[in-house]
Amino acid sequence: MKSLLKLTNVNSYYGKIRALNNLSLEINEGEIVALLGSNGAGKSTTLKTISGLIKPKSGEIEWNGQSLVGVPPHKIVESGIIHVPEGRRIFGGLTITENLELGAFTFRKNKKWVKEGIERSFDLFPRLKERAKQPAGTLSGGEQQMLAISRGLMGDPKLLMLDEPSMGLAPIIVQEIMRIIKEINKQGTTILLIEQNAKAALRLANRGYLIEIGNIILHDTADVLREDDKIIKAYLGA
Amino acid sequence: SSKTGSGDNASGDEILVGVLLPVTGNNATDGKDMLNAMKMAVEKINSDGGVLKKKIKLEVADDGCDPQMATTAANKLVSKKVVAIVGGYCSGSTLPASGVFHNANIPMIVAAANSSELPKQNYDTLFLINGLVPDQAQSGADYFNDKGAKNIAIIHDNSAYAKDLADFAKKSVEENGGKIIAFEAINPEEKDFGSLMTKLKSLKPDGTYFTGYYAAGGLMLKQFKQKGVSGSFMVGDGSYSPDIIDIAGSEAANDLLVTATPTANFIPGAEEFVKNYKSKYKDLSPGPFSALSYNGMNLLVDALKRADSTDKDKIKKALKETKAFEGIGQVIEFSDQNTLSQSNFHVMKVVGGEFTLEK
Amino acid sequence: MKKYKKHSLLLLVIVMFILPLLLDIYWLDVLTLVLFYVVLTQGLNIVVGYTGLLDLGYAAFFAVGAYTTAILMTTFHWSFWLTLPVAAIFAAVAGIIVGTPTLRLRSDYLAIVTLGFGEIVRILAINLDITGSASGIYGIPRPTIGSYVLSSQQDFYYLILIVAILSVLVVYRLGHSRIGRAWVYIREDEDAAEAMGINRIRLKLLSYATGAVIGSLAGSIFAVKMSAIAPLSFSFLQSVMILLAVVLGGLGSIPGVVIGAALVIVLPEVLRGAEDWRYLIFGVALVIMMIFRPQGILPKKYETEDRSDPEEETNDKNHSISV
Amino acid sequence: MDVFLQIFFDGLVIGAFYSLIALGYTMVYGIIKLLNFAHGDFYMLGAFIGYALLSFFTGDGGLNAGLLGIGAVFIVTMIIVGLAGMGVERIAYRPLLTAPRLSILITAIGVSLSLEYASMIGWGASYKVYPIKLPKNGLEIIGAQISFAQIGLIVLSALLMIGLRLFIEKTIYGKAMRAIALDQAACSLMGINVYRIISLTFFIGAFLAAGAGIMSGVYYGTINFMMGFIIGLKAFTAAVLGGIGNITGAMIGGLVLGLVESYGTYYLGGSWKDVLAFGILILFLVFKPTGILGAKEMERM
Amino acid sequence: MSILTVKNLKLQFGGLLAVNDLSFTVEKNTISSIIGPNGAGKTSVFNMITGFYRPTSGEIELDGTSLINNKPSQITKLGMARTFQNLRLFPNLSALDNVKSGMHCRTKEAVWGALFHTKSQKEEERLIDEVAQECIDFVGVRKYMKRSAKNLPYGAQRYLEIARALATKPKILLLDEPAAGLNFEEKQYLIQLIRRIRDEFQITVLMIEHDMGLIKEISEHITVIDYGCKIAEGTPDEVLKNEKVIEAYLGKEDVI
Ligand SMILES: Nc1ncnc2c1ncn2[C@@H]1O[C@H](COP(=O)(O)OP(=O)(O)OP(=O)(O)O)[C@@H](O)[C@H]1O
Ligand SMILES: Nc1ncnc2c1ncn2[C@@H]1O[C@H](COP(=O)(O)OP(=O)(O)OP(=O)(O)O)[C@@H](O)[C@H]1O
Ligand SMILES: CC(C)C[C@H](N)C(=O)O
Ligand SMILES: [Mg+2]
Ligand SMILES: [Mg+2]
Repeated sequence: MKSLLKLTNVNSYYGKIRALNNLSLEINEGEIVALLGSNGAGKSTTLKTISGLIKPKSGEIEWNGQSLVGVPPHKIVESGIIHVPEGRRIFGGLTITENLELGAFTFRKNKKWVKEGIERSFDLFPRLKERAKQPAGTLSGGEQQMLAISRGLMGDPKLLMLDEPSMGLAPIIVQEIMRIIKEINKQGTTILLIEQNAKAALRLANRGYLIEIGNIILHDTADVLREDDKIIKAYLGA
Repeated sequence: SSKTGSGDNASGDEILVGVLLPVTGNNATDGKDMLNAMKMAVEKINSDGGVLKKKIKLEVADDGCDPQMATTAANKLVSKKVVAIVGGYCSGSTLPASGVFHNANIPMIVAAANSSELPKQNYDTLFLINGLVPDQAQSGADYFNDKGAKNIAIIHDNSAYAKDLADFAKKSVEENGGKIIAFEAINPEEKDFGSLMTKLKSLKPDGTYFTGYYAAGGLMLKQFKQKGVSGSFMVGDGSYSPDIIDIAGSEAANDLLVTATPTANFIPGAEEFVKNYKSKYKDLSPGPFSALSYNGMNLLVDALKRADSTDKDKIKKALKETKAFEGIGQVIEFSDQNTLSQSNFHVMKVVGGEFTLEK
Repeated sequence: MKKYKKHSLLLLVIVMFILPLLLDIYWLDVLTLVLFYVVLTQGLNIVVGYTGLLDLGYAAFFAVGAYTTAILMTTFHWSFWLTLPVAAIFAAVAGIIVGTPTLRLRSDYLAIVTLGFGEIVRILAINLDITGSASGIYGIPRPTIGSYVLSSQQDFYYLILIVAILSVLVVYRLGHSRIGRAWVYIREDEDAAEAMGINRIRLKLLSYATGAVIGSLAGSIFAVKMSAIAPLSFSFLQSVMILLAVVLGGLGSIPGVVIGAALVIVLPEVLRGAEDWRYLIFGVALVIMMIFRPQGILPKKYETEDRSDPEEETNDKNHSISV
Repeated sequence: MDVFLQIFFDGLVIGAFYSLIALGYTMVYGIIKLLNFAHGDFYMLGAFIGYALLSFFTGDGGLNAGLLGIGAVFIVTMIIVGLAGMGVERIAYRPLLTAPRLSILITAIGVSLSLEYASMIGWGASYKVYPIKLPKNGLEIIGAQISFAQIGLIVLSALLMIGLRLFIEKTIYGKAMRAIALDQAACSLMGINVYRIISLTFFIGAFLAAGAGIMSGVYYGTINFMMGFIIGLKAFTAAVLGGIGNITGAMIGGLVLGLVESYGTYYLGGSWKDVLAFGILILFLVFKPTGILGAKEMERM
Repeated sequence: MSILTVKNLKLQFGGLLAVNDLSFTVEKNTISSIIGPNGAGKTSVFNMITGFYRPTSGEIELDGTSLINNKPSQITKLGMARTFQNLRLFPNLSALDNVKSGMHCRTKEAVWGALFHTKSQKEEERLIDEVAQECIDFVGVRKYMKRSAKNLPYGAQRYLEIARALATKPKILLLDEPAAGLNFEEKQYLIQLIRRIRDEFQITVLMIEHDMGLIKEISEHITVIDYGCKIAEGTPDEVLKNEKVIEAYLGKEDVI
């Protein structure tokens, strides 16, 4: 297995608040990796650091053998890392279609790609098609999450980082989304997944990391983690 | 009133005289012309040995034609303990400033500002050496009357001076049996008077009198001609500046009428002044209020000599008692209200891009 | 700590009372103007700083106070002191008139509506006879206390100083009350405030009215201090300068806003010597100050506790895109 | 009737100027929610740089620049001022993009003062007379006159409005601009170089304002360093009246404001026209709080 | 006895019928929930009940009083409090100040009292502080009391929003997806908290949730809506077995 992304001793701050504390992790090509941890542990910060929204104070981030430290976010997107952020962050005042088009901003010259991408999104989430011309801000929470994921896919990710994609979704949609994540992965996209729904996440993932106060305190294959006492107590329930 | 700042700055070998003028802002051109003339006067006085065995020194404060700025500037002059003030261009800022000087009992010779509101304050410290607005309005109205122009439009710019002049002009025109067919105001910061000119045009005036300052006056004149409004265009002394011809273009400015006290160029016996001024200031002609400013400074020195002291009350008294002071183009004596007992307004006309004396 | 703060405040007040004895009349005048701005900025601080309503026409309330006092004293020969409550009532009404149509508006629409009101008030002053039209009102009598006539620079300095102290006190007390908190809730999130049972309409109007009353007070004193007032003093630029002082000092922060007032007045005076360069330097200084202190010079702190870890402190400046 | 129509034309001309400036105003507002108080000063800067270039080419006042030369001066000036706009954004606004919105309003005031007084130092405080003048010929329509210059002005601002609108609505850059207005961080996660797009916005805004500035110099004949102030304020009003952030709205707002002022001058007199204009604005906003074309914001709880 | 009655409620956005002829009641002192697919109109129902949206038609009664045409602030004063699906705290204010906002509608001191620090004003301020602290203690975020809301961990922000709602002393509390983003352990805590709110304060709780584990555990009554219409209601056992509900909402797999 080829290592795709590697974080070594990364430290990130919000102003003076330290959010990542010598964090190291590694993602191999073709994997689904789950990132677990309680609120405020630093999961989202990890993703923000990878996608360049936050510049780490120290440490190394390697992507395909190249350093990502100090590279601006739009360049990181171009290199194939796509981050679907927590809280959806869709563009409320723009229509669904426009949101999708912007997802393919790096492919803006390739009209065909954009068009096909939009069609694929509508196949994936027919509900979006019904509302294609509606301002995205009027979508329900779940609909917005669907839009956020498909917008991320528009950028043709090699690594797709999903921050709590099932948050606020109806059970049937969660199943759907988990299925789609699996599907996306099968088609060759590596996935880094943050999930509070640990049961579902570990069912999906090959490996998992447990993060606490900005630091990895446990990592192993999903099967092993599912049996871990600590994980059971805090994340799975007896 | 209290006498703060009563100790004056006449100790040492200098007498400090305050100058209050707009040296920045829209009216800076005229303000600087006035300052130049005052500096010239002071230079001459000092080279002739000064006054009371001391040299005159000017302390300049900028009022920017803004009332609030003027009060601060006035207070600054008071704090410098000047013995007297020469200056005052815009009536709007001279009004509050004169109050500050009155409180400090500092005499002020106003060289240009001439709104009728100024003497109405009844300050014993305030002396006006420009002709007053009512006289100016009268000369404008009379001119129109003489030329048979009965239907008159009046436009002002909502400044203290322009509104005053407009009001008096209205009165004078009506007294002369004329008719005011429009009485309008503009915002001097704006440039487009298209619809106002359309309105004038539809009223077919015999004469239009704009009482504001030259920047707006020039633009208005240009648009007046462009729209082809009937009758002649007249402006007050706030627009008496070569700039108005520049702005309007000499073609549009042809036949422009101005009510004003004549500049040095037209005054017999002022050739010397014009020559000196030009040689001192790189060929720049004296501005419309240069001569008055020159006179104001000399009048003050004359009063200082007569008072033989820098005591404010004595200067006031000496000023009040001025008898037939001979300035360039005017003889100064004060009425009960400390205004000129005789004013000197004329109508000028632009011919071939130059101001000429019309009446 | 708190005691120390109280003492230094007291000291400041004493210094302010002694200062006139040490300053020449020019600097005294500048300082007087600073105090006028302190009052004005406190008033605007309620509206913009606490309630978060962007007001670009605040000078209108200053004008309402000034003209009310001027007219009542010159035309109707009222005593100065009696004009104050009348001016305050007029201003409060004006505040409510401005406030009512703007309640539903978002902040930038609000800005233009207040700007419009400010201009309308100024244009009315220019055009109406009762306000002396363009040349304004002059010859406003001096106020008297018993037989003493307030007329010197010092007299007005002390008068405005007392009003400034009072206005700081008023804003402080309101700010630390249920009302002041409600204003801040509205600023932070109008809908959430409404959900908490806060009647935003009533509180916004109260905010406007309170701000207006404070502004009018400054105006009334301005009228007697200047003894002449003209429409030009109540222009849009005046409103902008007051707002400038509030933001520069730190929105919602009482001491910050006082510093802002001082800077906005004193800086241009200090720069007088730079002549033509004066406003260029002032403009550049504004930009630089904002870049280095985007929250204002002395911003309001809403977190009161000293954190155990001195390293821990939010500082948003380090990352340029908010994430 | 001819007077009524004439006033209409007069109003359209003022309105066209308001519109041109309001376009840039609204665009910058639309993307970073900045009330760019310095925007009117780019108009002033355009007028002055155009003045400097024209004076240089025409040797102080001649009429021998030729149409091509004048066209070149226009373009060059607009580009210079556009770049200046970008520079101002880079220096004075970018460090404050995440600061409270009012802070950046204050920098805008600072920038405005700086531009005005730097121009004053550079070119002097007094009025400058523009070195070229417009031909006066035109058309007469039912007794009302309109010059070709005026027609050109109105047509040009309409064209610019349409072009700008197509740009914002249809191109991916335009969409990126609107997206930046909503969420900058999310934009950079789409691979958008946020700063570059903001820069572009400032360029376009200043570019348009500069064009309006030269046109005003040529049309009215004089310029001075404060000329951007009032018109900036009016353009702001126009932009809000039209629905701030909305391109077509800015255009319509400008024209409506121009017409209101023009008819106001005629029927009520110059002193009251601004009262009328602001009065209508306020009344309008009371009944339609988002301006003529501003979309009702559909905020979800 | 029912505390909240919703009758024939309808809400239209342009062409979109978000809520369609919906009726349900909430019994006093129960913990009830509304579930349904995303976009079914659940939040919209909350928004209508609390006065943020004006229903196209229909009737809403709280304890026999009609709420139609009341402003949100009036409704809160009548005894209804809510939290928001996307947190709506006052971000720059301390946690304590956030919670104090809830007491606004239960106090009355005005300008006069503030200016002169009257005795009753001081007394009231003390009360506000006391109640706010109680609420903060109750949800267990005391350690963040003086920190800005925006800097709190997400979970703490959720609890803080509940504390703020409690400070309005409601008869009924509406929670919009309170468990979203919480992990298993935190959810257990939330369950306790909701129970205590009902048991200790006798506050009726109506919530929207997608977490079936939580619903099963504490909800006594469920209303299911889809496309704005009620498709089922009853106890969790009844509802979660309903075919229609499984098809529209739950799906076949177990993802909890
Ligand atoms: N914008 C911010 N400013 C300051 N501190 C922040 C900011 N965002 C996060 N933090 C802090 O950084 C730490 C890590 O936060 P992060 O969002 O990465 O947690 P998380 O594991 O994603 O939690 P959650 O499950 O709540 O999403 C927390 O202590 C949080 O309070
Ligand atoms: N302000 C609005 N304007 C237009 N449409 C709206 C508005 N608010 C909600 N809607 C629409 O109404 C429908 C119901 O939305 P609502 O938020 O009530 O759903 P929900 O049941 O709460 O969904 P979720 O579980 O995803 O939060 C959605 O299709 C949404 O697009
Ligand atoms: C031009 C001037 C003589 C000044 C003008 N008369 C005024 O009083 O404002
Ligand atoms: Mg997170
Ligand atoms: Mg919802």
